[in-house]
Amino acid sequence: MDMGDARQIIAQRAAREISDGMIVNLGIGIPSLVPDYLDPSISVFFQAENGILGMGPTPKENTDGNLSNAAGYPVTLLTGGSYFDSAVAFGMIRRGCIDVSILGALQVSASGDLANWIVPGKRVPGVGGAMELAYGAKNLITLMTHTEKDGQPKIVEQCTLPITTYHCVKKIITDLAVFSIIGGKLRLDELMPGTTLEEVRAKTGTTFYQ
Amino acid sequence: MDMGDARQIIAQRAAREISDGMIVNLGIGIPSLVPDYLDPSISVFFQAENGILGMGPTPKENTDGNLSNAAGYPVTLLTGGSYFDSAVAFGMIRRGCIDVSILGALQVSASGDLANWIVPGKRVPGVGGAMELAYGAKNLITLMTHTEKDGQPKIVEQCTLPITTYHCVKKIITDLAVFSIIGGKLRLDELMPGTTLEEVRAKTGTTFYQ
Amino acid sequence: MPLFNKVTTYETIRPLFFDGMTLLFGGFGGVGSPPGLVDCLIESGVKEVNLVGNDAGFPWIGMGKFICLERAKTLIASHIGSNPVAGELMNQGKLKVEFSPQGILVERIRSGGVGLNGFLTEIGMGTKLEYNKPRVTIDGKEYMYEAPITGDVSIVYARKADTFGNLVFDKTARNTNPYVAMAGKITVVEADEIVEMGSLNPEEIIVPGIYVKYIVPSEGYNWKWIWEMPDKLSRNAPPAK
Amino acid sequence: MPLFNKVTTYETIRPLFFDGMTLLFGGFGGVGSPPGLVDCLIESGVKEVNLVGNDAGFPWIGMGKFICLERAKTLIASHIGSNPVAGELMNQGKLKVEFSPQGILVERIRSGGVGLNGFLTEIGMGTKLEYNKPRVTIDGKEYMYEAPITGDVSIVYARKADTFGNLVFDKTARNTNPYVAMAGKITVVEADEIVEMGSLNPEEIIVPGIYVKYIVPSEGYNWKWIWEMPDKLSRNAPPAK
Repeated sequence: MDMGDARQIIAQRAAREISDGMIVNLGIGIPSLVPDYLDPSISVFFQAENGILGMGPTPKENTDGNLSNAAGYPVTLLTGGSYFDSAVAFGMIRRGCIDVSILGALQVSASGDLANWIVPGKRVPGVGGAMELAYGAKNLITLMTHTEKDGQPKIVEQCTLPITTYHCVKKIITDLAVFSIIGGKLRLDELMPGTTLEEVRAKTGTTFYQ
Repeated sequence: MDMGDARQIIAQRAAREISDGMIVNLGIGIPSLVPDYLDPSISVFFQAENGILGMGPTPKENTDGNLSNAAGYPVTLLTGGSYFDSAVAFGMIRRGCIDVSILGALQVSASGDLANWIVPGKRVPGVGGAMELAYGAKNLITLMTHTEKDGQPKIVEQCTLPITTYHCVKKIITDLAVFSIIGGKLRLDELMPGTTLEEVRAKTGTTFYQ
Repeated sequence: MPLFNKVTTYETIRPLFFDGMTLLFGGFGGVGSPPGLVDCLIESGVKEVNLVGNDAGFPWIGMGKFICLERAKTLIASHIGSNPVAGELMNQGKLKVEFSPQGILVERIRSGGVGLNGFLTEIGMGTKLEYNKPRVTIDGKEYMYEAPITGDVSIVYARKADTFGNLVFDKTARNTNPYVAMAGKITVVEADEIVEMGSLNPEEIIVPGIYVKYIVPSEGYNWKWIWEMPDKLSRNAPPAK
Repeated sequence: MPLFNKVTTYETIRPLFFDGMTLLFGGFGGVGSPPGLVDCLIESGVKEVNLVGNDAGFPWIGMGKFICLERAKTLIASHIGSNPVAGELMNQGKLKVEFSPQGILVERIRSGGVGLNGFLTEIGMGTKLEYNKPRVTIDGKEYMYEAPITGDVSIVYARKADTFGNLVFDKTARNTNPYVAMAGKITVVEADEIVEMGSLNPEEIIVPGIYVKYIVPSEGYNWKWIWEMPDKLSRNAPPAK
């Protein structure tokens, strides 16, 4: 399975976590692919931390330089949506108004610690809104490929990368499996089609229960 | 001089403290009479802490139940005025955007302490916005009759009533005199027409310089 | 978008109120307080309520009507001067009043509403309004800590609400309402006008509907200006409604 | 109301910038950053500037253009990932970057802008983003103190300004601009459209003109979306202007 396929498989599975009437925030990377797989019969409002509630799809033409998502790509506004400033946007996030926050991750620990903002000396994206999304969302789901390109596991006993937020991740969806973190313990919920328990055990950097 | 005349004389003198282009907040009581004496050739924006910048005069008819000043009386809005919420209203006040705040007072001390929110066991109005106006305004002027009805001085060495804000008053205008407080010391600036220095000395509860 | 329809009846709202609850209410001197929801609160019969709002209204306007019934246990407000009954109850020990500077109070409500843990200020330090609030020293300078406020239920008045709960307000009836709307575990809006989603300009929405749980239609208020009252500040002033 | 006319030229603004100043700027990924005022800042020749804003923009959009000239000394921002030049300068020790969680940063700017003395939060505690921020214990629970931010000059982009400086914004170009406008000792607005007082609906004004000192007309931006760029994140990407 190439990386592109893996990302699509993860996004497709993540879409099933979203149900009718939810308020959802999607991070950049794999989470941005999730809307492509949503059940078209449900109504969802996407929140973007640059000041939109009710974000709609990429416009086919006539992009507006003053209307983008948090990653800087052009979007539209759904009926009933609203624009607001950054303090209001993060007020909603910290206050717990987001039903599901779906973030990309670099590492997640067995107890739900999230590392997704910096690889010292290599990538310096900065933390953006991830700390507050991790703090405030009712449900925090992380999406990532199960391992690094070199095979290193990303689900680990203790994160080696700088932490974004401790004890925040509730669910991990990878191209191999779906895990929950309950009471600080990692539980395997599902194997993705074509995966075996042995493979997941081998490629996961920590123990888990079922 | 009866109390009504005294109040008008104080308001008339206070109006001279307001010049073209100023942003002004007026407290309840005597300060609310000041606009009647403003030079009609100047442009001033009155701010009201219930959410108006550019407050206009009392409407002659068709009062609007949702448009009042901070004392609950109907007002209008000038061209270029705006409505906003209470946090924005007090943000402006604390941030120093008000050029002159004119408040009523119960007592003012020689060093500029203001007491104007409670007479224990008697009047319990509550502090309202006075503490923040006293804290934030570039210039704080207090208006009051020079003495209580029973002759007790209101300008005192130390306030006996609970303090609103310490060291905040810059100017005191009474029916007898105008004082400044400079470097923590009380200075007599003017005698009101018909008053003598001896009378002001006799009716002031602290020493002052000239 | 059927799931985003939050319009309901006062009958649905009444059971949300409970004895001993913390209730946040919008309004400034009664202007911008939701008249129908105050009546609904009164009809619910609840008592020992902990109230948080700008002021005690007038005896016949805003939350003043409820306070006069002696069913509020505590009140955090910036002033109660317009409601002498509140002053009487305070002096009789029947209503515990905590005074807060007006802008500090709305910031405390905002702090709770935006999920922060309170703030520091110099305002009120050394005065009776300090109560027992903690002091904090930062870089050698002392400040007073103001705690965030949230409530079990918030009641809010809006000029217009769409069915999702996006709100716009009317002139000085906006006042504390946007922050009260953010700070309630359950926020109920009384709106003069309820419109379809898409009817409000998305740039002009003051409170996004995400904060709103229920919307009820207003039947309007019917109070008089204070100088129109025969006996202005008496508890016996005839209630207009 | 002639005294309330704040419209001026870029020539008047240029001398407001000075070496070593603290400059606050609105914008989120360049969207809502004032393009003409960034150019004006560049033309002013100032250096060693302490910048505060949501992010480092892109190398050819927003404050990114100025950062690429190596005339910023420090930057407080939530991320710099969209401007690899900023990352290079940071790694070379030429630009000192303090990362702040995005919403915490805008609250710090707001805290300065509304005259409060900072706030408490749990967000970021125990992470590298704590730096040496003071911890405060309230009722037995520990929080991190976040200090207020103010600036010597704030530069802001608005959709419309009236001549008094009342502002309305455009969609996601609003972002941090309202708070940046409040937090500058001197606030300069670049507006797409400048209108007479009375042209804006007083209910829809987002920033009252009281915060604004100067207004300049925008000549618009001329940047491209990131995927339209031939060499997306390179410092050599052709500036559109």
